Amino acid sequence: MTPKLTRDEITTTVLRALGEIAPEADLAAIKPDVSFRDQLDIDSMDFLNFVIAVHEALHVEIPEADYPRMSSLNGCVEYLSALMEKA
Amino acid sequence: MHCFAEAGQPSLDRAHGLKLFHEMLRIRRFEEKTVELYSAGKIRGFLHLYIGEEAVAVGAIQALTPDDAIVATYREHGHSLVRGTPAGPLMAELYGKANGCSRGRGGSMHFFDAARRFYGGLAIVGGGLPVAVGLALADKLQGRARVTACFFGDGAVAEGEFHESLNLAALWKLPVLFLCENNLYAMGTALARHQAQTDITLKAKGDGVPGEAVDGMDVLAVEDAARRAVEIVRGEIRPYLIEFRTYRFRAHSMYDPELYRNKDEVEQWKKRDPIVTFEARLREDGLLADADRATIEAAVDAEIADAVAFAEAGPWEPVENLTRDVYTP
Amino acid sequence: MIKMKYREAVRAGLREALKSDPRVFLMGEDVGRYGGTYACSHGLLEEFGPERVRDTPLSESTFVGAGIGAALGGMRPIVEVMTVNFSLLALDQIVNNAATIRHMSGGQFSVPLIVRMATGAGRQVAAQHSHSLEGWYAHIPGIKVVPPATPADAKGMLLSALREPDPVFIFEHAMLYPMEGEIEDNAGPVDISTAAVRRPGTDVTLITFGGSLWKALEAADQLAASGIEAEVIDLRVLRPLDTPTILASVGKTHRAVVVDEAWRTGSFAAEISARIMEGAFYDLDAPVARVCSAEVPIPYPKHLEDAALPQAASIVKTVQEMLHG
Amino acid sequence: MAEFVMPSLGADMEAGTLVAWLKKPGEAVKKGDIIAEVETDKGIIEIESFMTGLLEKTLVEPMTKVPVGTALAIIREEGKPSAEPKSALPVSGAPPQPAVAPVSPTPPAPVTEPGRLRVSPSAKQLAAELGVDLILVKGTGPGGGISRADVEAAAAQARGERRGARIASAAGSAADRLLRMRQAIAAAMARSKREIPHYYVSTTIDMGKALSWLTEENLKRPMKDRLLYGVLLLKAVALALREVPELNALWKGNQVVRSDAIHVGVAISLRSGGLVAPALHDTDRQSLDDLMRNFRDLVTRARAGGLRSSELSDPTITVTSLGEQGVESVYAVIYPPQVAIVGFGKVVERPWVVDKQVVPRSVLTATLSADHRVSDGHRGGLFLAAVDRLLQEPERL
Repeated sequence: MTPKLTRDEITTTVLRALGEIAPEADLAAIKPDVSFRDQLDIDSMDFLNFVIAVHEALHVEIPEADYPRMSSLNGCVEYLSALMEKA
Repeated sequence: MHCFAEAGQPSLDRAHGLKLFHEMLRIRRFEEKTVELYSAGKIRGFLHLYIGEEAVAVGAIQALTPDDAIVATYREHGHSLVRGTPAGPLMAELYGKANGCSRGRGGSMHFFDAARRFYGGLAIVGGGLPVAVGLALADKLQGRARVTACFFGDGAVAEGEFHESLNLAALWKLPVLFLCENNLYAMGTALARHQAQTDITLKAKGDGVPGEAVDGMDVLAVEDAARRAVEIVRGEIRPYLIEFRTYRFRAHSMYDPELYRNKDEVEQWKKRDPIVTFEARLREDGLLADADRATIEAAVDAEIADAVAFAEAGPWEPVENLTRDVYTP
Repeated sequence: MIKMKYREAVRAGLREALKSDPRVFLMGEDVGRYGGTYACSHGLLEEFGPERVRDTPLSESTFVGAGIGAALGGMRPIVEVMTVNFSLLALDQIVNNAATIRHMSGGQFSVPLIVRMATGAGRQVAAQHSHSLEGWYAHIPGIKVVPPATPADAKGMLLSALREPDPVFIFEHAMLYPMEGEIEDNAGPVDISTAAVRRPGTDVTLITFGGSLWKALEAADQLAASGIEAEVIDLRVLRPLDTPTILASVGKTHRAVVVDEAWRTGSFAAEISARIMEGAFYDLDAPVARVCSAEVPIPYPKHLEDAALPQAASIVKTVQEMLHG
Repeated sequence: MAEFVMPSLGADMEAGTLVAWLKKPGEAVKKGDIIAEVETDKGIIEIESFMTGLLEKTLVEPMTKVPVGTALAIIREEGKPSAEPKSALPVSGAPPQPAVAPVSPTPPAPVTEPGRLRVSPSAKQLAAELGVDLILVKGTGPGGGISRADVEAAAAQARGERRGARIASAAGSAADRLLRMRQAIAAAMARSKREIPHYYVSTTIDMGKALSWLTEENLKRPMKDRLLYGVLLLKAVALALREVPELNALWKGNQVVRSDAIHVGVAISLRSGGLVAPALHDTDRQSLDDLMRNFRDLVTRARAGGLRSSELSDPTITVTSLGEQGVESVYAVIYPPQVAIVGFGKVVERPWVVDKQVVPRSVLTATLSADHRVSDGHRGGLFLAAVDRLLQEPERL
């Protein structure tokens, strides 16, 4: 059973993972509903590393098919909190 | 010039006599002033004084022409003065000033004067003899009737270079005048304690160089011997040696406690001070009166005072010139 | 520990040597009646007599050669050549006999000879009396070359040399004789094969020997004030050279400055620099620097002599240029 | 009136011990008289007066050691009033303090071969250990040389740590580094355009089979081992080069030098701007999983500034994929001394005729730029056809 995380905790985890692949990014200024690719200069390799970082931090399996649902901050939080509910 | 009344006892021309006296006194006062300046720390390093041996340089150098050459040792203040290098550049050299006779680079042991063919203060014992042989060789090869006078101490006869140089000069018949200033001590070792054969003229004979021993405390005897020797060397183009038996009244250099000799030996020799004995001789012959003595003394004092002033005023060589005069720094 | 002047330490060594072994005798210019130019044999003539404390004529080649002969003949001579400047006249005996006889004779003969000489400049005695040539001697296979920088080494190295089968050349820097230092009450022989780290450090290694050690230590103190920790190595022995100690230090600090009072070109400092390049190339963070004498006959005036010789200030300047570019 | 001072009695004398006075205050003194005895390291020495006059008073007791120059007594010179005691001799100007003459002449400024890095052996060693790319390091050592401190600073900065090295000055700012890289790229591109006669060929490749095979494969793998399609492209290019080896070569000393090994360089854009193209060694022999792991490692380290310079130096061909940025086709410039470069565009949905039916298919455009001195369009075309064919059987890559 994965301990329930509040939405804020999920958000910080996601931002920290984002910071690892885009060290120069100003995480505070991330617009929650705009896709990461449009705000930050990240490519498919960066996105893969980002998803893996989230997976390691939250111990959740994210199928490749669900990647599109992780393309923005709000998307991530919605998807992950739902995912963790189920787990 | 003075003429000979009969063999051996030259009657003395007044002017020449006063000149010899004046030259010896110049050296004596110059050296005395250097002692004072050394004690005051203005002159540093080593300082080897000529006090007591003045008659040798003064007498011998009279026999040389300006065209002849001199090679001397680290005890060469007197020789430089008599040869004609002004006292100012000599004193400045002792200070290490740039207006010294060697630009201040050499100090007491390394006076040089190209214009007067004075090839230095060479300070390694015996180091000057081979150089003198070479100068004479050059003269012979270029057909110049010149003499090279080489001054050295009794210590040098212990060096291989003494025998090697005399032999080569004799073998190749070179115009070298070897002048040994035997002051009985090689620094702290008496002649008899470092030479089995103490008669230096006999050593020279063994190497094929004729010679004679002369009382180095009698300036006239020195001059007479030197003139005869120069006749042989220049006339017959072959080497000759004179052993001047003389004595230094002060330590080998500044200073040593002189443990190697006793006081009364020094006192005995001081009784034969070349300046004191020659002054008495001049007065006996009516050639020197108190007035002359006073004028000479005043002239010497002035010369020495000017020399000190010249040295004091001299500039130090700028550090940027450190590697000047070095062919391949 | 007691305080003792360098020259007194040499005299203590000479006395102990003469007392400990009847085969030992001292020979050299003015070592007897005069008590030694630098007063190192003061009083020894009175104590041991003219047979064993022998004044020699100024015949360097011959009395060094005679020292070699006496050593071959079963004695243990200590020959004092007044200064390295006069030893040039004896170089033939040293290079062609002292250093060579064991090898040339197929190992039949050994030459247990000690030769001591003063070296170095700094007393305004001008070019012919101010040479630093210990590096020449360290070039010669067959002899040991030791420049003691402290009173303890000055005495100890002399005693250790007595037990060596072949010639040992001891170079005593003329400026060190009046220097006072600490020494054990009855200090005995010391090692004469390895270097010593006189001051540990991490940022640069100062490698030196003999008289220059004290300038290097002074420089190290000045550098410490500006946050640079210099390690100071006293080589103690030029031949054989303790290369491992040098390489270990350079491996740690990655920078080396060699201080040697000889002239730069062909100096012993050049040899040390070559060995560092050969043995610690990949540890080097900057070219090895050398602080040596300006290539000029040592001038008489103090300000020129000081400018010509290595000084603490020029060592500090060299290190700062090395670190800050 | 004059001071009688402790005289300097020898080259190495700094002080002396007054042993005894041989004249008492009030006694007359003549120039040259011995008035005292002093002990030095060499023994007892008699000291003379250089003045004639009256010994007024002594200032130092026997058996006291004083430095040279210390006043020992006052002598009133004959005929001179007892004025202020002055040193008997005029004082000449002190010699100039020697400016610290540069004892060791600085070595002549070394002429470094253009493009060759001036870096100390120890710094090169450290860079290898810390994985710092020397091209990105600004040298602060003498003559711009790179020192250990510069490497440490670069490594620290890459890790985002702000560890001020005690001695090292901070490495140049990021802007400097970017500028230097821009200059390096500019020089290479200009030379390429100047020297290499490029020709270009391109083709559109059906990616359908490859992408669906990839989805299947990724389901079987844990998250961090999932493959990106770029890896399939790299392997296809590598294998195709076995069929058209002249594209896998270098142009040196105006002749082509074939390379047995196939090291495909991958163009990676850096976060701060700029580009590097590190090599994947022996690309053709690596499994897809190896390729993915190495490719990921390369990208991560390149973006952390931690590439080993050896990885940069020996790609035999380069692949650039700007598909990420939504570009359909790429006409790239060859990296000298390589002789070819392959560009892959974005994967797009296009109407595609299969068995005379028009169906939607995922396709991308592959472009080859090649050096006409080494190969010609015909060979270039064969290469692209091979890549296309290989991508149709992804399971054999």
